[in-house]
Amino acid sequence: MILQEGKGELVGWHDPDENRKWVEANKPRDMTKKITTAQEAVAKFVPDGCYLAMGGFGHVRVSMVMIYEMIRQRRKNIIMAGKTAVHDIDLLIGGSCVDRVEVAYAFAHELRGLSPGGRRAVEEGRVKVVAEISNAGYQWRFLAAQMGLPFIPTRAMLGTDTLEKSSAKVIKDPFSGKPICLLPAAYPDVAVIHVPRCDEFGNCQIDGTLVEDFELARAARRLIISAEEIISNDKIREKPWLTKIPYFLVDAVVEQKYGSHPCQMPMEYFFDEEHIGEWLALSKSDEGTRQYMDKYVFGTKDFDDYIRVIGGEAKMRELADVEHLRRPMTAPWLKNKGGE
Amino acid sequence: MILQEGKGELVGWHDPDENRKWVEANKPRDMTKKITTAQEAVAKFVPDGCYLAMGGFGHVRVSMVMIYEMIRQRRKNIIMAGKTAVHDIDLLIGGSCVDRVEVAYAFAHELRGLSPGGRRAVEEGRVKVVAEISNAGYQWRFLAAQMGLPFIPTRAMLGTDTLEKSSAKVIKDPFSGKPICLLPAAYPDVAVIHVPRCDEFGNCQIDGTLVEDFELARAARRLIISAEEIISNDKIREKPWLTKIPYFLVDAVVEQKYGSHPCQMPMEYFFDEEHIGEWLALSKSDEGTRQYMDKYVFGTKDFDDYIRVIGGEAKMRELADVEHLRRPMTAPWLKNKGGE
Amino acid sequence: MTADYTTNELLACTASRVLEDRKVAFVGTGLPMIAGLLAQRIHAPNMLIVFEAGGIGPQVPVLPISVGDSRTVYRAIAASSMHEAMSMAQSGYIDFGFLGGAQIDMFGNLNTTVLGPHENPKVRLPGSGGANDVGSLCHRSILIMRQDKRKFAGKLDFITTPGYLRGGNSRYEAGLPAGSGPFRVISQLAMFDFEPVSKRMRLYSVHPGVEVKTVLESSGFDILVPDGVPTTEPPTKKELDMLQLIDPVGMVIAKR
Amino acid sequence: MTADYTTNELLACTASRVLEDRKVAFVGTGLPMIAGLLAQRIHAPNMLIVFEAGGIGPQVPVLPISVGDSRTVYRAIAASSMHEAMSMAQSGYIDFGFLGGAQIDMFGNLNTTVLGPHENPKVRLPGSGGANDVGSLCHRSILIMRQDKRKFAGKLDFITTPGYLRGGNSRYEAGLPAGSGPFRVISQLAMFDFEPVSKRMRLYSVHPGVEVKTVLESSGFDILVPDGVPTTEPPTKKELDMLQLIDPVGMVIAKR
Repeated sequence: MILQEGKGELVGWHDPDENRKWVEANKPRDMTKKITTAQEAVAKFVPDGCYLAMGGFGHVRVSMVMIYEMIRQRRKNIIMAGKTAVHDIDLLIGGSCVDRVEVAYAFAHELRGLSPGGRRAVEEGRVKVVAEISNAGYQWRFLAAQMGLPFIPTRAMLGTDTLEKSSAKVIKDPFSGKPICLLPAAYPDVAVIHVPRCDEFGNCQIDGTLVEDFELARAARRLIISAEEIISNDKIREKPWLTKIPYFLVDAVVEQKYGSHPCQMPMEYFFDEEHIGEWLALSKSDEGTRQYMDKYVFGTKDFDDYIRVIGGEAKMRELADVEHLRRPMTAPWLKNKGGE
Repeated sequence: MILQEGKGELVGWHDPDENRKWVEANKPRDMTKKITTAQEAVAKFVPDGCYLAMGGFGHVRVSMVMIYEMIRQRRKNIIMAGKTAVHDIDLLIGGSCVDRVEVAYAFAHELRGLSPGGRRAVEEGRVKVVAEISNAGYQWRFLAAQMGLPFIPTRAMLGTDTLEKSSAKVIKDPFSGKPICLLPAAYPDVAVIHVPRCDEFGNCQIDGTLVEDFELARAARRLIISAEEIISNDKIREKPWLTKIPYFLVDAVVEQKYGSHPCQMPMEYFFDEEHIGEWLALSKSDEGTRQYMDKYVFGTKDFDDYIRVIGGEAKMRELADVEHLRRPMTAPWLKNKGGE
Repeated sequence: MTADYTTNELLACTASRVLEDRKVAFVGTGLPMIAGLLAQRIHAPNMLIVFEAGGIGPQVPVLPISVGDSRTVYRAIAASSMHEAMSMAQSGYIDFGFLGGAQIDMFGNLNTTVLGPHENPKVRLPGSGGANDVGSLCHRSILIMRQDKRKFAGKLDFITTPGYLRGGNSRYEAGLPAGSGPFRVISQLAMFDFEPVSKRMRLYSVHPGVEVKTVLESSGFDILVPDGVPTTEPPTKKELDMLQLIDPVGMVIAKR
Repeated sequence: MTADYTTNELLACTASRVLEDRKVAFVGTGLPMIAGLLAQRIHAPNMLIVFEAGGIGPQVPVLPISVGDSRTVYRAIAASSMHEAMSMAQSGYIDFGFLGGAQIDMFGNLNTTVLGPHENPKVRLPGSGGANDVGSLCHRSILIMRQDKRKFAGKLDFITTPGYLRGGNSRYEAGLPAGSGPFRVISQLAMFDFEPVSKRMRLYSVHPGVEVKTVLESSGFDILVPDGVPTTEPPTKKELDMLQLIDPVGMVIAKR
């Protein structure tokens, strides 16, 4: 009945029974305070060689505070979920933290163009693409994990090399008689999600689109939350329908204002296109990549220090103005666009 | 590879391709005003013999305005989704509208006890149970339909007569090698969901738990919304993350204040336990059932008239006071409880 | 029963003591809800209560009537959906679930669907509701049952909810989650567990004033009896007082 | 190209005219977004725009940079999730989707994954992203491609996104949704459709000033040519003016 089996590496799958046992033994059920620092959260929950997934989408609502800290602590051999992973994976590759990726979308910066650093790493063999998948496929892998299932079906991916290089299988659907693709569940060892606000136990609210963070939060074995702001548990309980991630999924809470810079925090601050542009220019060479890391990562002691270096409150106010349409955006890459 | 096939009737399943074609041809994509009356909505979208699913849960957030109207229009041969269907199905059976049910939970009123009318109808053969399923199973059938899939897996139901009398199948999971239950998608011909507020195009907000209405709204071919209040499209667009049902799923919008009475409208009014008690007492006999229908359904010309008969604004204020904890609840069935 | 407490009080207190702190319990209305609230207030302050319709961790102001009642999200941690609640159970986040039924067999299988043949029922019952899901997916389920020779049945008219199916390894072999299943059965006469290998129901403790013989005679199947069966601890005054606070209108617990 | 309009303006206008009123379009950033907004403002005011990250029906104040950008939910109908957006596509609610790529073949299959062997790539591209999903699940996809002999390739290095696979009925036989698939291909030289039985790419119209011969020579595979191929309507002044309003900073459309 199995019509086809993808040859990609099966990343992050566990037998549902094995994962249930892990959850039972390891997830915190009592409402304890989980506030910690980025340093401690990475030290405790992001080991070398782990399978990592970052929340948000592309350059939107990404926990850059945790990305910089992983580089600062020189993590190695991370397997990255390339679920529209863009700036996060680019920096982790630049910092030599990642050596394997399952790719839905990576090595490019949407409108801004391809990623010089990520591409070079793959083309030189320093980073290996262990499997391909689509965006829908990746988030449905997380849905399967959220639901505690071994797989979830999809009608995408069929007939393509994307499927052939994925870890999915094709069977004949016993209801319609047609071929259908089964996506294996994906349980990241650790996920890091940046949110606008949460309480000290980890109950999170998220404005704007959830992208796939609802499913990812429930799929990940360990979940680190970074938040622009910590609010009281009373505030959470006032509107419980706004809680998108409940505390028992959360292992650590890091308060970090501006923690998504240079990425966008919806309704708070815009992309820092100048900074992203600086990275895109520097990451064209190994030397430039080192310069960037020395200045912004190893040269800063923590994220507050980094924010000071990139321009501090004044810069962040500018980006808030762009986000709130009080000031037009500017970007170095705009120069190269529009013409033909 | 098929290890077991449930012998229950496959209710509401369509081949995903066939359903895609139906959606493409029939669902409204333009934002037209859909405000209509309960009379017209039932006349147009609830034909005899249709497969019907009601939103809400048990006695909570149920579109009673549409239930009464279906009885008033003497609908026949409806197949009901018994997805914790309680007061709605009880009245539809009392009104001789329903003759078949797929049962997750029906014929009982939670703490209030079993349903005299529903039970009698099944035991006398007037209503046929065509399939059994569990609560999780039913809502996941809707999830499969929302996702446009032929089926969705679950680890529940295995090994039981519930599965044997369901329309599910058991296969060997190609990832874990263990048996797994596949639930067929369920596309109700029509669903009716009661919401606190929506705009004239059908964009709906729902406070409190969604139960399975998110999935059901997306699974149903036709969707009738009844709403306590119509708000402006501007209000919807102010907080788009509160939109739980977007307009293009909706075929008709009926504004009806108190439209869930005697069921609870969360955060607005409490169960009318006296009225539910009256129904439970009267529905012990066919004669009593007729009395109830004559007084409250056929004896009222519409739902506003019904609300007048059950005690009008004064009664609804009382129920709002109970809901908001300003007045203790009372209930006839409380007399029989607590003792042993 | 002695004059000191009613059966419902005994059932509520006994069930509540089975619950553990720092765990998650799926509760329905009635006794399970009351047992859960009692546990939170006596020995399990960090236990999380989840309702199948989507209420997670409410601070219930008064007892909910329904699993979907707005009281289940009053000052809750989250007001979510059945999809989320049931997914929590399927993925291993729910430690305890409660079940009841019209019939139970020696392997803890339950019937809440029908008495008599399915096609031509003598009594039509509500069906599974969330029971099959609770019994399939929670790590440990607590079964609260009235006990007599017919309800403790040699053969069920219908297996609505899985216990250990045909005993031994049959539950796991059917594809149900490893290590899950009925944990305790609590009747008005006694508490039971399940023998680890055969998965047959076994006497765990007899309630105060009840003889083992009475327990065994009030069953349609043979119950395993280990040596030295203890007596169930009766409700304490503290528990009984708390029950009055939890259910002041007497939905389940008689007013004193 | 004449001096009257740029290639991007021609592509945007041509793509926008393929879109229909009272339909749903899945759009990415760049040209697809601009084509969608142009269609809404010229001939398809009731077309709904959906973004794969969950933005549904926004009134975008300025062009979004990313599919997940907060501009995609600005005064939107709903700010939802990728699960909802992709489920909409899979269940048949999305009429049009946009695609692009580094290579296309005669059946409309696309490569955005890799040039050279997968294990040892010459050029690593971004991968599928949402492209495979759009190409698999939307009823009709619109492919915007730069055309030359290498990009219009005899054989793809990697099939990232399905077109009609090996032509004929092979797309449906692989399990992809009935009736779905590439609808139009738009290059800087011409527009193409697909012959209904063989599913091979076919010339639909040539852009103003372009000869059919040039189109055919700029392809690595044979393109079907029907009798009497019309000329693509050039952009109108109204469209060109509107494009300036839609993209005032010149993300995609050059400032005039």
